[in-house]
Amino acid sequence: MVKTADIVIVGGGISGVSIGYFLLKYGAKNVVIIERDFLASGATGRCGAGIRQQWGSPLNCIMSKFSCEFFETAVDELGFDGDIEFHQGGYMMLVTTEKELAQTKKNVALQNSLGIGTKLITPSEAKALAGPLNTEGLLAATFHDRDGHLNPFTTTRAFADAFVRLGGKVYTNTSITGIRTSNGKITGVDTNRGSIATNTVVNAAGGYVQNIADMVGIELPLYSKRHNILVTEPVERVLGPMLMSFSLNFYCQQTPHGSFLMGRTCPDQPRDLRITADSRFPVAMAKTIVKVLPQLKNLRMLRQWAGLYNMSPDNHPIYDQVPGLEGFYLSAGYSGHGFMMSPATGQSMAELILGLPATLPWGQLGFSRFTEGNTIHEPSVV
Amino acid sequence: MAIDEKSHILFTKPLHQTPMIYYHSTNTDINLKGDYMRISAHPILDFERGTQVSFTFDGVQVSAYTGETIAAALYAAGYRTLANSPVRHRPRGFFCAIGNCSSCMMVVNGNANVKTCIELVQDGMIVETQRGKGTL
Amino acid sequence: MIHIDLLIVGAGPAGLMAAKEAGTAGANVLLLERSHVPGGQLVKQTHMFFGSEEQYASYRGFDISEILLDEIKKLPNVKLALNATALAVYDDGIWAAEMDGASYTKILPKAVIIATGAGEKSLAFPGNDLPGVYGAGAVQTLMNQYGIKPANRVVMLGAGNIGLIVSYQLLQAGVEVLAVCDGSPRIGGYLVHAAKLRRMGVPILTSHSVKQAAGQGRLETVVLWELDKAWQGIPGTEKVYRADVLCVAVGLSPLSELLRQAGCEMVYVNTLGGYVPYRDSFLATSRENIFVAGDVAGIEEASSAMVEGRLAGLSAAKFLGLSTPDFNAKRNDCMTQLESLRSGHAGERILSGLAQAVIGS
Amino acid sequence: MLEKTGVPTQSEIESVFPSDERLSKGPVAVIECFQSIPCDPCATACPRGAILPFADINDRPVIDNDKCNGCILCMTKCPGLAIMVVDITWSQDRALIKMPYEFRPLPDVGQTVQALDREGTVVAEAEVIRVQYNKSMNKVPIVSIAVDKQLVKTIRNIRTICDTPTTATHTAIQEEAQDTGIVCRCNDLQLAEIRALIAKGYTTIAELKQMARLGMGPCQGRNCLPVVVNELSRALGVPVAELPVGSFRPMVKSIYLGDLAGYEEQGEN
Repeated sequence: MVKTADIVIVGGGISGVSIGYFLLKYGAKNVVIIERDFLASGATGRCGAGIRQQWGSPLNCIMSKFSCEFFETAVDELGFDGDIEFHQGGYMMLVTTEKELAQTKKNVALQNSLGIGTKLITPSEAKALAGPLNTEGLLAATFHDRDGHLNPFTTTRAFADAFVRLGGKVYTNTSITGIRTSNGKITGVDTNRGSIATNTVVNAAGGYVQNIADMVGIELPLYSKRHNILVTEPVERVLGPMLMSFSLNFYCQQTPHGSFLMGRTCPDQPRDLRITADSRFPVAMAKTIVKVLPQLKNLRMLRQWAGLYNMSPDNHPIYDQVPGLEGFYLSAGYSGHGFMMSPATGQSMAELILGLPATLPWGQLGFSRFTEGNTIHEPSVV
Repeated sequence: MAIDEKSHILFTKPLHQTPMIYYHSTNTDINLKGDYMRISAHPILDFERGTQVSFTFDGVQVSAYTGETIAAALYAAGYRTLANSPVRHRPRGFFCAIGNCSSCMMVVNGNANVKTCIELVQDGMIVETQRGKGTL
Repeated sequence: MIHIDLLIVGAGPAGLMAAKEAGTAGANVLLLERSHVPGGQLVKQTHMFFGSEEQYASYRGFDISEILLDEIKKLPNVKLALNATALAVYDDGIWAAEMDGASYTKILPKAVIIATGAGEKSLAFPGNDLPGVYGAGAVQTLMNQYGIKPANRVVMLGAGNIGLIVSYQLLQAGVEVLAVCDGSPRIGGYLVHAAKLRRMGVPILTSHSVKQAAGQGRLETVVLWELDKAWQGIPGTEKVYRADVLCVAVGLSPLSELLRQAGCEMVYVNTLGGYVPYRDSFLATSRENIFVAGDVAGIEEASSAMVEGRLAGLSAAKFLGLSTPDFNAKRNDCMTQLESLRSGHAGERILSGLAQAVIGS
Repeated sequence: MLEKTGVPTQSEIESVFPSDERLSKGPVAVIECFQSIPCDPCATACPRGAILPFADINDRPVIDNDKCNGCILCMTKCPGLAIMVVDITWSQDRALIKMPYEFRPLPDVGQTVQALDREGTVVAEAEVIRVQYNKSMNKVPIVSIAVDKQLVKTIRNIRTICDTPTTATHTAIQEEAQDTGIVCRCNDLQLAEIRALIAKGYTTIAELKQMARLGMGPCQGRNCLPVVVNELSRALGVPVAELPVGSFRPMVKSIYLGDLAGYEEQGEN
C-alpha cells in the first residue's frame, strides 16, 4: 500500500471511480481509491441504472445531458474491453393526472430549449413504442430516445480499469479507520492496511458518507434511506423503453439480459443503514406493474434487494469542500440519481478539486445553498 | 427479437461460437419409448397410475397419466431433450427432477420457464421445447 | 397473513417427525411441503433402512413415510400443506410462501423449524449437460416415484451410499448398470450395499472418474479414466461405455437459503456437506426462534434426520412454552439415539463435522 | 480389498462361516457383515436368540451357531441383505443355499439358473428348490438353490435371465477439448469461463455474480455455488470456510407477479 497520495477517494462505487478517472484525465497524480468491500458493492451494484435527461430543473438537464453523452462514447473514451450494456431504448415517462400533464409540458419545453429532444406523445404513440403498455388512464407520455439504462457493474469496471491504466491505485477490501487532521487541514487517512499521508480526501462513500464524516466530527445535512428493487426471470425482449411515472410511482426496464428490473418509492423506509429486503415490497410492486404492463402477471419475480439512497434536503447532490476542514471534499446526496449523473460528478469534482474552470454548473451545488436559501427545486423526482 | 448472445459474459471471449443448432425434439429412441418404459413388474413397488390423459409436445400428441410430472411423462414417451440452453443452445434434459435446478424449463400453455420436473400433466396441456430464454 | 405457533419447512423425515413431536406437545403447526407428495426423499427409498427400531430400521423408506403421515393425520392441530414452498424470510419476522402452487401468502410464526433437506451436487466435466446426464436422485425419482424405467444402460459416478443404493435400484428396475466409479480409492458407502452390486456382476471402479460424456444431442458414450493419487486423470487408462444414462452421485449439499435469509450464522463444514448453521446440541440456531433438523443441518442418514426432527420439535415446543412432563425423558432419548447412530466408524466424520457446528447447549 | 472392490477376500469369508463341524450338523446362517455401521435389526430378529445382543448399535453380529437352526427370519430383516443360510446336509452331493433375492422375475421352482460368485461371475448352474414369498417377509423373497457342495463358500447369487452383460469398448471418441462442462445451467456458464474470471481477479462469489450472473438464475445458485466455492478455494489457496459467500436474497423460488399482485392484506404499502 502506498504511504502517500495526492488525493484519497473514499468509496469504490460509480462516483468514486468516476471522480478518480476525471482527476487523472485532468492531470492529477497519485490518486488512490479506498473501497471497503469490492467495486460497486454498495448502492451502485444495487441500483436500477436508468439514464435519463428528462428533468424539470435546468441544472439537472445540463448535468444529465453531459452524463448521457459521456456514456454514449464511454467504451471508447475509457478504452474498455467489455460491454457497459448501454441500452438506448429511450425513457418513457407516463402522465396520468392533469397536474402532472401541466408540469410535464413545462419540463419538455425546458428540455427542448437545452437541446434535449424529448417529445410529448399521445397514449397511442406510447403504445406503439412500448407494446405491453396498458394505456388505460394514460393522459400522455414523454419520450426521449437517447435515454435508457446501463449495466452498473461493468460501467464501474470501465471507469476503474481506465483509472488504473492512467496510474491510479485501487485498494479493495480496505476500510478507512480514521482521518488525520492538523490545524483544520487533512493530513492523512488510516486504514486497516496502513496509513496514507495526504492533504486531500474525497468522501464518496455513498450511503455511508456520514460514517466517514463522523471520523472528523462533521454532521452532514444528508441521510440514507432504503430503496427496494425486484427483478424477474429473463425473457426475450418485448419492452424497448424504460418506463417511469411519478403519479403511478414506479420505474421498470427490461435489461439486455432479458430480465425486468423495477422499483418504486415505498413509504416508511428505515433511515438507518439497513439494506435488508422489505417484506411489503414485492406485493406492492407487483400490484403496480401488472396494471401498467398486464402481460407481466405471467412473468416470475426472481429476486428482490435493497440499496441506499443518500438524500439531500433539496434532492440534489453536494459537490463541495466541507466548510471548516481544508482538503475534505464531499460528493454525495445524489438522492437516487448518483449512477446516471456519475460522469457529471466526476467532471465537476475534478474541476472543483483541481481548480479548473467550471464547464458544468457545479458551483450551485455547494453547502452554502442551504444556508443562503439557494436550494434547487426539481419538480421531477421519484 | 434476438437478445445479444454475448451479453451473458463480459470479459472472456466465447469459448467457441456455438452454431444455432436446435436439436430435434422428436429425437426419440424406439427402445426407450411408450408404456414399455413404464415399469409394470417391480420387486418392491406397485405403481398405481392415475387416469390416462393426453397433451401435446411440440404439436405431437403424448399420452400420460395424472400424477405424473410433464418431464416424467415426456421421458416415458421417449423424449429426452426438453429445452435448448439459453446462451449456447445446447440440448437440455432434466437434471435434478425435484425443482432444484433450471435444466427442465419448458414452455407450458404459452408460459416460458416452467419447471416441468415438478409441474404435473393436465389433459390438453400444450407443452413446447423452450428455445433460449423463452418469450413473454 | 397466517398467524401460527410453529412453521415447519419441509415434510421429509425430519419435518414429519418434528411436526409429530411438536403437534403432540400441543403446538399449532403449519407444515409446508413444496412437492405434491409428502415424505421428501423417503418416498423413493425402496431399500430397508439401517439404524435401530426407534428409527424404523428394516422398514422401507416409503413405508416409513406412510407411517409418519398416518400419525400426523391424527393430530388436528397439525396442518400439512402440499405444493407449498417457503419463499422468503424478512427481518420483520414475516415469512412468505407460495401455497397450492399458485397463491402468495405471508406467515407470522412464533417459531420455525427448517427441515429443507439437501440438493444433489454436480460436477463439471465435458458433456455434463447432455440429456442423459442426471443426478442419481433424479433417476431415483423417475424410477421409484413415477415408475418409469430411466435407461437401458447406466454408468454411475459415485460409490457413496446414494450411488450404491441407486445402482441397486436400477438393477431392480431392469436396467443394466455397466459400472460404478468413484474418484476415491475406497468405497464410501456401506460395504453391504457394495457387495449386493458386486454379486450382481456390477464392477466398482475406485480411483476412477468421468473424463467425458458424449453423444449427438443426448448421451451415448461415457469415458471413464483412472485417477492418480492427486486425483488427476491418467491418459491411456480410458474405458469407454455405450450408455444412455450417466448418474451423478457426488454428494449432497444442504438447502440452506432460508437460513441465510433469516440471518442464521453459518459455517462451512466439508464433512457435513457444505454450509450449515451453527446450532446448539438441541438444534436451536443463532436466531432464537429458528431451529433446524435433518440434512439442512448437515448431511447424514435419514435415520438421524428423523431423530433430529423429533429433537427440534421438542425444542420448538419448549420455546413456545409447551413442554410436557416427559420432555426431559424424550429429549434424553433423542440425544442417546443420535449419539448411538453417530458412535461407530461411519459416525466419526459426522462427529468431527458437528464439533465445528455445534456451539453451547 | 473389500473397501476397494466391494468383494470380501477368501479369509474374510472364512471368518464369518461356521466351522466344518457345525456345517455338517445342518442349516445355519452366515452373516457377511464386515463393516461396523449403525444398524441393529438382526440382533432382535431371531426368536431363538441365536444372534447375540448388541452392546452398541455399531456392533457386528455374532451368531451362536448352536442356537441357529437355519430358518429365514433374520434374512428378511437385514437391510444389507448380508445374510444367507447354508445347509451342506441337504443331500448327499449337493448343498442348499437360501438367499434373499429382490428382483423380478422370481425363478420358478425346478428352474435351472446361473449361480454367481461374489463378483457376479457365473461359476455353476443351480436348481431352484424353493421360493418363499409372503406378506410377512417385508418384500424380501427367499430363494433356495441346490449347488455343488464344494461351492457353498463361493456361490452368493443367482441370475434368472441369462444374457451377456455389456462391457467397456475401446472405440475412440472425438474429444471436445473446448467443452469444460457446465457449472451454471441458468446462465450457461462453463467451468473455463469461471476460471478465466477468477484469473482476471474476480475472486469472490459476489463479483462473479456481478460479472457473469453466476448464481443469479432461477435456481438461485443452488447448483453452481458448491462447485464454484471449491474452484475459488483451489485458485486462491484459501479454505472454503474462509471465503465470503455473498448474499442470499428472496425469493427461494420464482413466483408469478400475478400471484403476488393477487395478495390482499391490510396495511400494505
